[in-house]
Amino acid sequence: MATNSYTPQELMVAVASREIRDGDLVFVGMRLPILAYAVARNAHAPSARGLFEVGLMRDQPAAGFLGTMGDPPNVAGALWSTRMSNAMALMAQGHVDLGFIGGAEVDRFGNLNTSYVGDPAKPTVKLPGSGGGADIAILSRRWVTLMNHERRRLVEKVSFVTSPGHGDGTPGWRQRNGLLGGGPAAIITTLCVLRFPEHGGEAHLASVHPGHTVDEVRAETSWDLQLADHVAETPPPSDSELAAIRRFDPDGFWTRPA
Amino acid sequence: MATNSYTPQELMVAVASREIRDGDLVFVGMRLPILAYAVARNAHAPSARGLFEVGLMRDQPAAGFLGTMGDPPNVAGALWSTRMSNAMALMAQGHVDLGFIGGAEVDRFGNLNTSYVGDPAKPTVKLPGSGGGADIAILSRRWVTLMNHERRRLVEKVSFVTSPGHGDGTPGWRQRNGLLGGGPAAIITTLCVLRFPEHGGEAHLASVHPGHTVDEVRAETSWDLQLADHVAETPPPSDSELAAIRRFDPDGFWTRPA
Amino acid sequence: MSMAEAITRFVPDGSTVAIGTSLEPLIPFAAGHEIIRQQRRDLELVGPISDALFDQLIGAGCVRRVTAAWVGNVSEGLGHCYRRACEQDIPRALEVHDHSNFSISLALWAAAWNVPNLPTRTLLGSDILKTNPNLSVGFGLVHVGAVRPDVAVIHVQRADAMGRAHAWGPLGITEEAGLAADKVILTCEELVDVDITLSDPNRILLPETKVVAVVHEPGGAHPSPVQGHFKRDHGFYRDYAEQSRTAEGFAAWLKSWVLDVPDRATYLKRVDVDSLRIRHHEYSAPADYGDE
Amino acid sequence: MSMAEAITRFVPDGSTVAIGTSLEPLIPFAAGHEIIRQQRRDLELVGPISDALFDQLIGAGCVRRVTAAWVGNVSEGLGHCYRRACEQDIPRALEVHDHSNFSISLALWAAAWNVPNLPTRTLLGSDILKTNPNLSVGFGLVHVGAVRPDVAVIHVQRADAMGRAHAWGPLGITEEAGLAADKVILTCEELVDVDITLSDPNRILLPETKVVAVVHEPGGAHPSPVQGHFKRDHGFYRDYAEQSRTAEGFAAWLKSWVLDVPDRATYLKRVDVDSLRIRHHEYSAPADYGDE
Repeated sequence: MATNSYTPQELMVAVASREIRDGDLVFVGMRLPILAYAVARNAHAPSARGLFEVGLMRDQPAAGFLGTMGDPPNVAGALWSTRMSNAMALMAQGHVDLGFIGGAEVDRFGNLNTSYVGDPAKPTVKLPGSGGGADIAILSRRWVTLMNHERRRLVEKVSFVTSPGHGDGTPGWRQRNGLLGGGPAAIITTLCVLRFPEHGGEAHLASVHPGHTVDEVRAETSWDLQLADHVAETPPPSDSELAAIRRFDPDGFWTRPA
Repeated sequence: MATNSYTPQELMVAVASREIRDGDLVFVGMRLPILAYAVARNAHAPSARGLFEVGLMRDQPAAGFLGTMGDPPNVAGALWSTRMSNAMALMAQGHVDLGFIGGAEVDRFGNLNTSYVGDPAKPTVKLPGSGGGADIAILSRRWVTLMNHERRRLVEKVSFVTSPGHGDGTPGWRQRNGLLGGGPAAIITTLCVLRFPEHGGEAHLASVHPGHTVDEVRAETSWDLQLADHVAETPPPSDSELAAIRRFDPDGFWTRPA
Repeated sequence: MSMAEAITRFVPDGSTVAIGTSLEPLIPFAAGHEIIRQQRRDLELVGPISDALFDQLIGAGCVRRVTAAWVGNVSEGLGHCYRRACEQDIPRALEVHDHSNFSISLALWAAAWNVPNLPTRTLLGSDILKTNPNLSVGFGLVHVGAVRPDVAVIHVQRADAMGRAHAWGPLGITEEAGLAADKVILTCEELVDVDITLSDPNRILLPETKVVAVVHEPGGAHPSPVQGHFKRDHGFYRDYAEQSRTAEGFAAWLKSWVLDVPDRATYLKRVDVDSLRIRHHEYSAPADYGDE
Repeated sequence: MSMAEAITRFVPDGSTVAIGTSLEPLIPFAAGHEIIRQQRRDLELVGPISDALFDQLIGAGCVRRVTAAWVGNVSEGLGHCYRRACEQDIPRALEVHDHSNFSISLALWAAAWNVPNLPTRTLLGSDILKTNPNLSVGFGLVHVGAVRPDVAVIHVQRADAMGRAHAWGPLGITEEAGLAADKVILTCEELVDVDITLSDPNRILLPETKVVAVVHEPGGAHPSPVQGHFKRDHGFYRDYAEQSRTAEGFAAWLKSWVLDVPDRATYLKRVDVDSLRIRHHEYSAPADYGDE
């Protein structure tokens, strides 16, 4: 399989999977993160475990395709099928090493909006809301966002902070405001990977995906994007990563263009 | 079976069982109340249900002898086997019609002590503590105490209020202090039945058990006991009540003198 | 009890209704459709995330307020009826009490334990605190106000006629919703004998004293999955998302799948049930409740 | 892992230990006796009611503080060692943090959810508020301070070697104790294959990520009952109550039943296990976890 034959979503899944460290307890969100967990578990993180807010813990990825985290293959063979509040208890205790959150809008400090575009009292777009996003953002040790890279999504100021990132970007903002976890570590987009300094602050461009350029990324970002000292090219999905992605999403439900 | 051939404990169980109304959800305590529930369920309260703080709900009394509410016969055929906090949730919502609490010391307002005789910092007697007693006293709609009638138990002032009754006896004491349920309705002793006015206050002697006298009751009570307008004789256990008691306590574990 | 009777008797106009409390599985769609057919109005819907059912009830004009963490279509994205209601007051204005998944669970636990609120650290720093009047901040914690449903509608794998339900798979916020609610309506795949339910009291979901109706409604959760019975009908969710993009499209969908459908049995005749049915059985190891 | 190793590694001096969390059933007596044999000191014991086990640990001098709702002997009454410790500082002074059953549950839920306290209406009007410094009153509610055990010791019917436990019968405060604790030691009647535990993930008691040791210890709960395995040994509780009335009597009991007993297998040889064993099996109806 040639390495150039992958979709942007397949690349995002591969990049997201590399954020999972062996032994991590991962709070797995819907869509691409489910695949990222499966890929990591089959590669470099064989002792990772996944925690799903619906009320599940797993080691092995589900054998069958998942349209949602509550689909029957995700339950069969689970290590724990329980109440949501029990999964949240583990996260509130700091036991979740990594969470994934999808976002509609994000700002330079990683604050995410999945609730309202415009005035919440009369929004121009009503988005679905937090789900577990705010919980992951506030309680997990570190988290990563996946989103399409568009100017209207990477914005100077989000209309509504559903899931707080590094707040106003000042040092210690999260601790001062009582947020428990370390906040966003990276934003994985269709064009690039943005990373945050370890103790919070502003995102910087860490790597650009193959076939894209720094200028293109900046053009599609509403704020004046900071660059890392050395902006790398994002390593493309390996053959084994692609094979795993296609095993868990055989029809390309999540990873092929509509 | 002759009506005079019963023990004081058998009489107390029979009297306690009559406090259970048909359809009641009863928070069943240990010892005699377990038998009282079984007797009532087999007689005048066929649709009562029992809730046990260990985490059980039942309709039928357990088929086998119970040394504790957690014994296997109480689990087999239960309507719900769950966590204690779920049973407490029902009581906190006002769904428990009647609770039973055993006491070591009680005062004229029904305040119960099961914690310390003397100074709690250096008690002369350390009693086992509340268990669910304080919860029943504060949260159930009405409750009843069973105890041996001795001067050292029916006291002018309890050393420690484990399970609050009608407090200082002033009208509205419970409501003013945020207690949810209606408080103690009766004290069933080895000699008599004391009852409280419907909206709280001081206990009065409602009936004296067969073979005992008002004077004897007063002599064994530390405070100046109020009498009902008409002090009745406590109806003895009926033959069917006795048969039920002996069916559920075949060896007299709870109801025969040691 | 029939679904029609259960909704008629126990879900009056203005009710606060918890429904779809296990997140993606076990969503009581049949009950929701009956609520729509009976033209209930001014409901407050309570749930964690809602996978299309809230969207349908909103589009049908039944809903005054949503108290939830997420409303949309889990595999497809946005809820178009939810958007139209919030953005354009179509078919009517909608009040939204935003939550996160954790905070809606705590709101129900507060009601279950009968306290005015429960504290948490989640939502600190989130604008959700600004839009939901039942959330407040004090002493460095968020205080989540109790949410007490008038009724919780819960779909389960099996129940007996006395109201003892067995459900398995992830349970989301079902237990706290049932305990917090004044009344519970159970809808079930299988109506079973008491011997089955009482053989495993630890699997009994809720106290029967909360249950006011048991409705035998096989397939009542379609298109959501039911462990051991049905897979999720992803295509149905996709079609719904496409057709509900416009108000006219939604109206046509609603007429076709709800208003012109007298009951669930008729509805299921139009679904490819065979392709969704789970045929490979995997039974749990028994627990021994022996007592003597 | 052997019981001796589990206690050596995970219950150091000074630990806060939740044990006996299902009230009367499933009390980990074997673990408690090993704690005594290893002469642990300065423990804080956490539980709802304790049916004789706390009394034994207190009498053996292991305990600095008790955080519980009730300490005694459920069928016999008072705990004589508990009395001697509180009344006469024998064998040492004991600190008591009084609770009710509901409030100790809430204290553990507070720790499980990582909040400083949870509110409740129970204990209003009770002098328990005066003796326990972790309880406070404000805004008309009692605020129950979090209690976080270092370790919870939990006896179950079966577990696999990876730490997935199945327990049934009433569970008291076991779930919140396990979730609140930093570490969980499981002791089990049966050590089973992973296929058994994973066949029923809803019956898995706790996340394996909390479990640090699984000890196969059949009969490890004697004299307390274990649904499907053992009846309660009422006579053993009676004998213990009688013999522990005096400090000398307790010392003799302890020597005979704990200190001179190397392990549980030896202990059980002295018990009439046959008369206690449950022989009439009643199996739960299976749940179908099929997914395709």
